[in-house]
Amino acid sequence: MSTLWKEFSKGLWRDLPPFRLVLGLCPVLAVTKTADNGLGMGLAVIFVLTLSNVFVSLLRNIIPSKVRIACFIVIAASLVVCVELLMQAFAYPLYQQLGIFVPLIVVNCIILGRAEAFASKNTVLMSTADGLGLGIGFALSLTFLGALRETFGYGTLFGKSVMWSGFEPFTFMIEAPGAFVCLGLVLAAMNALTNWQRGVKGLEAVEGPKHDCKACGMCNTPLK
Amino acid sequence: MKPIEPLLTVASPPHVHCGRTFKGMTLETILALMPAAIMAVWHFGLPAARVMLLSCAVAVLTEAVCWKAIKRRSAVDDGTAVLIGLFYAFLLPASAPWWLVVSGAAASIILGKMIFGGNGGNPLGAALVGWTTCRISWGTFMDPYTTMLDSPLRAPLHELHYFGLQAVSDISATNMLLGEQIGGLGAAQSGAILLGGLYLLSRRIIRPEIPVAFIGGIALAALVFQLTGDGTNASATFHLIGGGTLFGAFFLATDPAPSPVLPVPMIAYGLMGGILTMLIRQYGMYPDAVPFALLLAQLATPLLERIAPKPFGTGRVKA
Amino acid sequence: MDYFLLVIGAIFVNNIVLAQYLGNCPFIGTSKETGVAIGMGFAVVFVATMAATITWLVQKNLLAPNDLGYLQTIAFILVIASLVQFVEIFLKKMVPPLYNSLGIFLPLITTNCAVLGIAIICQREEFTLVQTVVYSIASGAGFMLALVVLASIRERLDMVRIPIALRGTPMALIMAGLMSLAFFAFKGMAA
Amino acid sequence: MMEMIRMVLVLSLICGASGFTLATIRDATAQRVEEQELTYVQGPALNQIFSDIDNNPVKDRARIADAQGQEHIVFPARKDGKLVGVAFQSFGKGFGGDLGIMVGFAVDQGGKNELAGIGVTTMKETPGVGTRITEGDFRNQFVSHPLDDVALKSGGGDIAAVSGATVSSTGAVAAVNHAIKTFNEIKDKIPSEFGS
Repeated sequence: MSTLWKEFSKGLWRDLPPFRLVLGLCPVLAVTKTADNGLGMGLAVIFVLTLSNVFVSLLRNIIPSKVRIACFIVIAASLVVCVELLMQAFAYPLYQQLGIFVPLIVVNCIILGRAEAFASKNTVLMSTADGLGLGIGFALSLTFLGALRETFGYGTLFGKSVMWSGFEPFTFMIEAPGAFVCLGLVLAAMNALTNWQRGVKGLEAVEGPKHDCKACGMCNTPLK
Repeated sequence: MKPIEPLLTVASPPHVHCGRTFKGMTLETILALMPAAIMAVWHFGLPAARVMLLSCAVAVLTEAVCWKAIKRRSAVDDGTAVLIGLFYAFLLPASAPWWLVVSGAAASIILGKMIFGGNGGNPLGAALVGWTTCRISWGTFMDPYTTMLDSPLRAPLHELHYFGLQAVSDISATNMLLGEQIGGLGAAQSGAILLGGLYLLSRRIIRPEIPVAFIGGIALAALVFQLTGDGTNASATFHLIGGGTLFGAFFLATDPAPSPVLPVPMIAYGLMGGILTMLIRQYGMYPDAVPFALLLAQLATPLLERIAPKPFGTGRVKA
Repeated sequence: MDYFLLVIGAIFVNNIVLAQYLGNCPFIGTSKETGVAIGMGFAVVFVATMAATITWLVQKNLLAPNDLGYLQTIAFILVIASLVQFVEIFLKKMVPPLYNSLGIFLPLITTNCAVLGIAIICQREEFTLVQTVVYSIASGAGFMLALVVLASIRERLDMVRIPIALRGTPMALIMAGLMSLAFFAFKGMAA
Repeated sequence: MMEMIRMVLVLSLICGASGFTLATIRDATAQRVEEQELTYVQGPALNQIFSDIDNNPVKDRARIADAQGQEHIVFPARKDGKLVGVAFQSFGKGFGGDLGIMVGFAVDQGGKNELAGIGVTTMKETPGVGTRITEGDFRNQFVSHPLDDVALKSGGGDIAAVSGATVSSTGAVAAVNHAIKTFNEIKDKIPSEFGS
């Protein structure tokens, strides 16, 4: 039970996907104009990530290692099409807002990265906990970033006005430059927090986690 | 490459050794801006002085706080914060509300300078970053033309952009040189800026390559547009003394950190800035395009600097 | 003239990374050195063009006539994945020099959302085949431009004493943001 | 060899399973997806045309074939249970591609029909120029307009084009005229489809 909890909870802080693992940046930047969109995208990723982990883990002993990446891609892509259809049927405005980034969930490093690095080596239960934890962490991060940008960029939060009446929206935040700068500053704040904690323990300050495409484990594995 | 940790150094570049200090150069640049500042107060009255003072004060304060935050020895006394504040104020309309001045000056210092660890490290002009940040956020407040409609003065570049050459044919060059035009409050004081620029050149604080190439780029592009166009394009002189063109050429473009240091790259950089300015004025949506064009040219600086002479007897320089 | 506007629009006005948020992982990941950036840029131009063209043919000849439009995502990603594989094997056998310079980047591209993104955009915008080819080359070139410029700036920033919390990825992201800010200069052009 | 067969087998099994699942989901959601699409893409345009109605036109829609046998999705508007108008989509050539216009017709008992208004559904016009056809100034010219002589002023009619967006305006007028032609072909079928 305790290991199960550990696998689940690591996604919530220690390996918080976009902020600590620095993976899957495109949706993080693109759909966080508002907190609503961030949450919607997060829920879609929870769905795909958890189920893809479950299926990969279920099939891990049947899938020959040579075609495993191809199999992972098929599984992830089918789940993404599922999400697309369900979103069109039950949340059409969200589907319009997220646009091209719904199909692009399939190339989000987190999905294939977890399939390769975790689900293909662990039991179904563990993989579920891992997918759910990382997915929830991802959704929370997106919602947080969306809330930050929406508050300053539109003066609203989840569509409700939160700023004073004479507030002139800081449009920079909802445009592309604001997305990059905000994410950069949030990452820097995470690093500063880590260094502060290390400082309390008497340790030296270090640089933050490096973003590396290879971290997702996909990039260097040929598709054979 | 590993970032160079301070082994012996005690300050970031630029380092100047000849009895002349970096602080002294900054102060002289501020001095060179004074004629334009005085002219701005002359034309726009106290609001202009208010914008400039507030901007400088906020810039200095923000920088002091930032040095505390990154736990380094403060270099706020080198005067660059005042200079950046003044640069930013020069680009604003005199009617700018206080919050616009405060947020833009703070953005200039934080996003333009301090996140790169202070002066010398910034790859883009600090005031330009602050100005563009505000320009895309609060376009209507930043635009001198829309905010100062009740002023009797004319806005040459804006009227050219929106109404064409006919509308501006009666604006005389003398008026524009005297700064009797709407634009950035200090940037539009073309004559006074020219004086300040020549002073900096004579004191050898700036090298002539960049301003000359920038002005050359503007003139060249204006000439090409005039020759190939259908007679609706303004002359090179008009583009040069209208709005903040000269301010860009002598002050914004020659910012030491983001501009190249070798002659040929300097010329390429100046030409690029000038030609881009004209392209944006012609096809884009910004009537006075100098800050945007300079940002783009500064992005290209590291690439332009690769045009370096080959040291004798060695292979190609690894930039 | 229309094609000229399409090209200017794809490279500058709606730059694939700086305005459309596509391909950010490799944009941040491979922009540490200019040489690497140039290699990656060429690889993206090459694969994106081939992928957009082939997926266009697949969509128009296979999916659309059979009313299988909803399978677009799955079909496109499989086409791209096998295309990358095929290109890798082909280059290794036939053009070894090209393989040596581009080969290491090819596996990075399967999960590059710029490639899939360009293919999907071409469908959503209802481009013709020629427009698709032009648009995908131009978008790839826009990606390459942004990548090379960011790499050259990051090489320079290596020599700067940036506050420690901002070093590395945060700095790269903020720099990308400032680039995107500068690219606002092109707003309103080619529209 | 065994390895090879296993690979192919597993891969095709997974593909088959996913294809089957997706086809099932697709069938199950198709109805809802179509309705959602109509509600969010065409609904806003319908609301612009018929402001004072008490039914849901998207829910009550029906397919009616015109003289050429082509089917149109027609949306009825009712007030107090009485049919007051119908609307359907029509296309014209815009500046940036096809221009989708929802054209509404007020149905009168005496047989005297007129336009109820128009609304834009899909377009790729230039922001700030062509997109101004969505604004009231342009759209309101069609409210209560008789069914004949719908033309721009430059073409001898009484519709003022949006300045600087002649192509978009022409496209919109063409779409309206096309819709009028269709309406005249199908108007006899309307009472039988929706009652009166």
